[in-house]
Amino acid sequence: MSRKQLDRTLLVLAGLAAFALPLVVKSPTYLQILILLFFYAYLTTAWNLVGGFAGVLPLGHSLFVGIGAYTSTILTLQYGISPWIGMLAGGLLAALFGVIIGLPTFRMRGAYFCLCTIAFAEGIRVMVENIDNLGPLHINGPRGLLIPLKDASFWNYQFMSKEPYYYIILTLLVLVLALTWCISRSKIGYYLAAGGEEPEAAAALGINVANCKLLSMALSCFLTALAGTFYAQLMLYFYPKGLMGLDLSFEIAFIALIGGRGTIAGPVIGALVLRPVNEFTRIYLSDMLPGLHLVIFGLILILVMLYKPQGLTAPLAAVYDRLARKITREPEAAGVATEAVKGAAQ
Amino acid sequence: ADKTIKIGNVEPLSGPSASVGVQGKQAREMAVEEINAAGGIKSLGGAKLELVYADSKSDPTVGVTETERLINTEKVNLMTGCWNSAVTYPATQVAERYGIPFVVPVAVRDTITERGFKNVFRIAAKDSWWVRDQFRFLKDMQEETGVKLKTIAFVFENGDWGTGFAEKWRELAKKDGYQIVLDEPYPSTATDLTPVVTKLKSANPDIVLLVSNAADAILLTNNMTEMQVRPKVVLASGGGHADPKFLENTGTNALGLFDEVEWNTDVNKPGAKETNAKFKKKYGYDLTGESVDAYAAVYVIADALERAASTDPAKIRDALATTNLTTGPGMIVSYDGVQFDETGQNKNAGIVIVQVADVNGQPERVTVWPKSARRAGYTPVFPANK
Amino acid sequence: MTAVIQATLGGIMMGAMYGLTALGLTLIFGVMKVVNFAHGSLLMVGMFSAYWLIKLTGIHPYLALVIVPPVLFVFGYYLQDVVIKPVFKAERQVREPLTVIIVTTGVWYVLDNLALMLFGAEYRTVRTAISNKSFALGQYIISVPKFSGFVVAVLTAVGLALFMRKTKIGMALRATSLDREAANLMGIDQYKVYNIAFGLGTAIAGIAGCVLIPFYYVYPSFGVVFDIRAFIIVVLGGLGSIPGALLGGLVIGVIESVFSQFMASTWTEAIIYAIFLVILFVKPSGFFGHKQDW
Amino acid sequence: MSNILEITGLTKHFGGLTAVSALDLHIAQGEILALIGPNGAGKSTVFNLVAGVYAPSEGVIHFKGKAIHGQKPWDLCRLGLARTFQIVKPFAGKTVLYNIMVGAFLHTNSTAKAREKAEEVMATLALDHLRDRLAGNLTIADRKRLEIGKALATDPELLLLDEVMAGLRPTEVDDMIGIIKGLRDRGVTVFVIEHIMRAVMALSDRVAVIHFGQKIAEGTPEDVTHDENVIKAYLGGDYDAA
Amino acid sequence: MTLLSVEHIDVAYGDVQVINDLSLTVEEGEVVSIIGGNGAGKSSLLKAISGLLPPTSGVIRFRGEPIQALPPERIVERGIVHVPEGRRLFSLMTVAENLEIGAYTPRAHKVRAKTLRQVYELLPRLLERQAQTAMTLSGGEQQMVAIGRGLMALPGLLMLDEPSLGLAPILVKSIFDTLRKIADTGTTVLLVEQDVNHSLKLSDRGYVLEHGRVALSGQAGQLLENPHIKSAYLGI
Ligand SMILES: Nc1ncnc2c1ncn2[C@@H]1O[C@H](COP(=O)(O)OP(=O)(O)OP(=O)(O)O)[C@@H](O)[C@H]1O
Ligand SMILES: Nc1ncnc2c1ncn2[C@@H]1O[C@H](COP(=O)(O)OP(=O)(O)OP(=O)(O)O)[C@@H](O)[C@H]1O
Ligand SMILES: [Mg+2]
Ligand SMILES: [Mg+2]
Repeated sequence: MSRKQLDRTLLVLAGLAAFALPLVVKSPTYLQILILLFFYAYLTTAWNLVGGFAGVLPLGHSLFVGIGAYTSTILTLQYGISPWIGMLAGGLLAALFGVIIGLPTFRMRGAYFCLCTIAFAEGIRVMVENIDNLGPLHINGPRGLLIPLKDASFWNYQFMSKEPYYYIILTLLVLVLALTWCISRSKIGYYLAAGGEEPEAAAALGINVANCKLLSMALSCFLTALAGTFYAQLMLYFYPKGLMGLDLSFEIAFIALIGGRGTIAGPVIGALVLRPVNEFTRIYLSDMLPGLHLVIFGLILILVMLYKPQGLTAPLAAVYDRLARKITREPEAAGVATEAVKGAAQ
Repeated sequence: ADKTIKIGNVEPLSGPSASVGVQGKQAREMAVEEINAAGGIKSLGGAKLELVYADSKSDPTVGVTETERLINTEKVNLMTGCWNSAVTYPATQVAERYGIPFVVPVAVRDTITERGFKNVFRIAAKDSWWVRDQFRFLKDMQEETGVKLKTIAFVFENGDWGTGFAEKWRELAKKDGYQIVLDEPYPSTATDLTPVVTKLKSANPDIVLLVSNAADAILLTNNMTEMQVRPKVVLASGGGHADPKFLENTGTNALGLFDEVEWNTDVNKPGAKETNAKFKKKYGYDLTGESVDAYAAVYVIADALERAASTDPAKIRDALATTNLTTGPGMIVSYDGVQFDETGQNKNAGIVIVQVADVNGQPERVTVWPKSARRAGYTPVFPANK
Repeated sequence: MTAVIQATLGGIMMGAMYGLTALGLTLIFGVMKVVNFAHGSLLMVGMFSAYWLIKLTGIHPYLALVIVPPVLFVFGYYLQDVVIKPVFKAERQVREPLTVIIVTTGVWYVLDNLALMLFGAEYRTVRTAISNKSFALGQYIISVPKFSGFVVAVLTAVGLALFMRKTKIGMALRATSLDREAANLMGIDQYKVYNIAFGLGTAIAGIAGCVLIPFYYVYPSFGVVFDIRAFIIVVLGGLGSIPGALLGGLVIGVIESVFSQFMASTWTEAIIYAIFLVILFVKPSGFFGHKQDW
Repeated sequence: MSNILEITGLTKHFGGLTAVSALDLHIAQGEILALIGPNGAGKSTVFNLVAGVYAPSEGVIHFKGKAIHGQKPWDLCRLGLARTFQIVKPFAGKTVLYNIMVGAFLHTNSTAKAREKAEEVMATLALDHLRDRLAGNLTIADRKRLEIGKALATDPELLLLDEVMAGLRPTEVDDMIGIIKGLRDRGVTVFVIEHIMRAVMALSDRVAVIHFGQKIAEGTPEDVTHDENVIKAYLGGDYDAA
Repeated sequence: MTLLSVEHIDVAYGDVQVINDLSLTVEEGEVVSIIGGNGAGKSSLLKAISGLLPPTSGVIRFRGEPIQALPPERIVERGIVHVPEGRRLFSLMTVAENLEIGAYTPRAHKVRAKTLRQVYELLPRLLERQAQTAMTLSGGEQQMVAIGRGLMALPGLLMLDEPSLGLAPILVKSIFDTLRKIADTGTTVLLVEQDVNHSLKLSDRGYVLEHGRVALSGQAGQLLENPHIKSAYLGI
């Protein structure tokens, strides 16, 4: 078996396993945990288009989750439009917002950019909390929106069991991963990385850095908003502070950094590590001593950064390469995984 | 073998509302200990109650996830929680979907019991009742004292709870002919409330109605003293003003304040004093309206289980629906008892109004309204400030 | 008009408090090029230290000013030395190591929740000799604890600025912030400088704690509220700029206070964000920031 | 021979400082022109103006007969104008190959074609053996070569090289001279800034000297190195032209 | 007396070893040049000596004591001063402040006023510019500040990495004149330079580095005459 074949086989197997998982995992609780895991992996992958490949650190992406959730829910509640259509509408609106926010902020670098995105997201969240009605649209201020139970159907985006939600988010995740993969090895991927690292040098090579970043921002925001609709339909309830607050934005960034920013597998690996930690420490520790689970969560963040500052993807890829080389008996071949990490890593 | 009945509990045990979450948790624990010590659920062969906690962090998403987990994995027989209306609202929807009875001790938003759900029961009053009674109180007191109050100001946290109250205040103020001179929401995370107090000073209302969480209640009260803002009546809506730490942190600044609560330590109910004393000994602070409701909720559940004689959720639900509990250790509540209407709302839930007064040199909450519940020998200071 | 002037006075004093909380953040950023997300938690630690000291010993809150900041300096010094430094060492090639941001966030979670475990969630205030005292300036009322807080904030900012210009350690801090490797070659131990910067930032949080506690409350997750405010202020003033932090704080405080006289105070928060963004588009590096920093 | 680049009356102020003042320059198609002058004379600023990093305060720049002043760097690059930076700006976290491919994408959307082009450029510049090294780990001289590689991958007609030989030892300078002459033979016009006189002498067809933003001499390398003003301002008294 | 002796050191960036088993010595009062091709490891050698890039094996002795395990700040204290490639001034500080920082170690701090006077004497240009922000200086002036800053630390051994890089010929000359003067005060100098002609003329001895190893060493005069050096480094 050649190395390429091995990689492909494993990838396909992993995909199949993910799709077959609900056959084994029957408990809605664990399915829910998996759904949220994929949800976060998806969000982080979408974030990665800007935060990883364009080399800036946006910390306000919950804003776009909010835009997605509000758009589709308001359209459903007030106009009876299917959330599936609302999902696209929300995506487009979020892309527009992304461009509007990107225009001024992409001039900035480093910490300024990061803090400005926080300010934008928080500012808009505060506005939403102040608005009960925006023209004909009922936003309901700080109370948020509740989606009443409806007949379970695909068109209504409501289901009696967890499996349909599972498959929807898994499909979204696979698609966004594939998209990222394509982007990272295409012209736009190279341009984004170049512009992120040395904007002046990139401009001198014919790259309109601002446009590239705006494009990636629009795409990232579009994709993020899709997940917003998904979340609204999964929970059937959301409110500004919870959905658009900083916690969500931060968690996305944590997952990316723990997994490995700017790598394709990073968001998935990050979510695989952090989500269960998050869920299980809360489940098992929160009634022992309030706060203990968050202390542990904080310690894990610190420890991972201490020992693997570039995230967990690179070391895992190296391990995989070593194993794969043994299996395929190709002593010299440069590891595909390592190369993928190297190529995309910031 | 001893059977146990699992009661799922979603509460804010960390994050911004952790303090109330912990109060509710401790009240429940005490009730469960008492019930188990008294032999558990007799109709189920002395089955013991067991509380299974989950932390909502005041986050609805987590609340929903945890409710599902408690139902599916922990296999709880019924649920209680979640204090925050914002969490209770979607969490009860989950329970409804699974057909698990959900007893809500507190979470005041009206709509929680107005969605046609079969499995949701609320012990505490809902917000329209709270507001209704605030205006009744104002009217009664003006009649009683002959003082006429004309202008009114609303100051409230801009969350779910405050805005819900404010909506109803506006209606009733109009109906009762008050002139609204200030209608001021403030962010519950505000770092500084002096601007609000400055505004209040220039509006100079007769009456101020408040909805505040713990921190802002303290800040507002202290700032008002500092800025010498002295409306004739300041009437709060429990929550932060009823927090056990409130008086400790405001001291004499709170004197004269009226507060609407579900319960007060001087409530004239058999066993109330003793229960409070026991609780205080155990945890170091007084019971509050919220914790009494949580405490009562456990007794309501025990009563329903006793009558259902089954752990089948549907049977428990039916038993809950026909609850009519007026006596027993849990009924230290300020109102007559617990009886649910067809929406699942406790029909009897009622509210008292207390005034912070100087009793033997210590600020203390004294029940003043309804008049029937007023502490003997106390004359409300109305208007509070001259 | 009276209300506006009263509101302005209030805004200036509260703004100075914001400035003081931002000061430590901007100092740490200036030297280490790291946004310290744990800053709010350090403020919380400062508040709790002042709280317990005053509560247990009953000393005057201003006496606490002599005790709490040095203790917090030591705390910050070793926090950086033990927890953050190793990450820095691993990432020494990077100008703005994001991993350190994550570490500070981890520190934030740990500190806040340790406080929760130790002290419980309730809100605490101490009633001190000066709590709720106020004096009249003509028709305007000025709160004594806030006024002294204002004075302390200004003195701290001036003192810190002088320290950075005039002392040898201050020079070392500035040199390290400009080029840490070159500073190292001059005989400056960069990690010790980071320890000192972090210690100073923490000590300033301790000062803020001492002046806030007479009129404010503390609880474990108290820092978050001030955190975001402090972020806005340091960006507004120019990341790393000491006068910028104070000025930014005053601007925010006054805007917040004065605008809320004309609209619901929930909106002032939105207004602050809006003004912040406008200023930033006009002058992306803030009032006193250096363009080449970015 | 037509002029590929024509600069007339070019002036640039930075606040109160005039970095470039009323400068006239032209480069013929296929020529190698060297721009020399003391440190801070305004040479790099001239490059930045031509490449569109700054807009001129006054004056016009024509490239291939079209006025280009005020256009953005990326547009100019598409027109066929590429440059290197005196303070090198590699994409430090990426490999040498990746760096050059970024340039090579200018005329193609296909990753395979860009890779091919990059391989070709690396061969020209003898960078092959470094293809998988991270650019941030190269020595200064290699980074300078990489800088040329990135620019060359965009297939420029006019190449602006800002001190690409600083830090090379004399033999390496000679190699570089060979490379640059090779480029010229392939039809690329080259505009260099250089302090290493050995290179300037060997390489350039014509030399322009600026001092305080103004042109003080222009001509063949020999003429210029014997110019009084140039010796005084730039070369120093005992400079020996050999 | 042997001031510095480097004994069999290896230096690596991560997995990439750039210096192999390298040894050299510098005597008190000498000027020693290190020459070598691009990437030969000259800068890495200086970094290893100054502690920025500790060697993975081998010993470095200064005045007889091993220093290879010390951090940079301790090595400066002992008197090894490294003026790095690319000047690395504190851009937003004034010339005077840059010089002041140079005298950071306690040893140099005590006598900084006197040293400062000497530096200004040696580099009068800096006195004129003392209040100017370093960032706004011309390239040559910046290089002078970098050298002056190094002198402020009272070097027992002054190591300069490519001080003439990117300077106009007229400035190259004046930099080498300055170095001459510094050497004449008795300061020991270890010089890394591409301008082999200039640097060997200034030096007593020289080492030629190739691929992280010493390929050749000897008296500067002899090296200048060496045919290999002539063809490979002087291009004659
Ligand atoms: N962006 C800028 N802002 C302000 N001043 C600048 C800017 N860029 C250059 N200068 C100033 O303009 C003058 C010319 O600088 P330039 O970089 O063009 O010099 P140079 O001739 O390339 O020098 P060198 O040979 O040292 O590279 C210098 O005094 C420099 O400080
Ligand atoms: N930070 C780094 N990480 C990894 N490798 C590096 C790093 N810096 C330099 N190298 C490598 O170390 C080797 C020696 O580099 P060094 O800078 O010491 O050479 P040099 O002799 O000073 O060359 P130059 O004349 O170009 O300055 C080179 O192969 C270079 O690519
Ligand atoms: Mg230049
Ligand atoms: Mg070197």
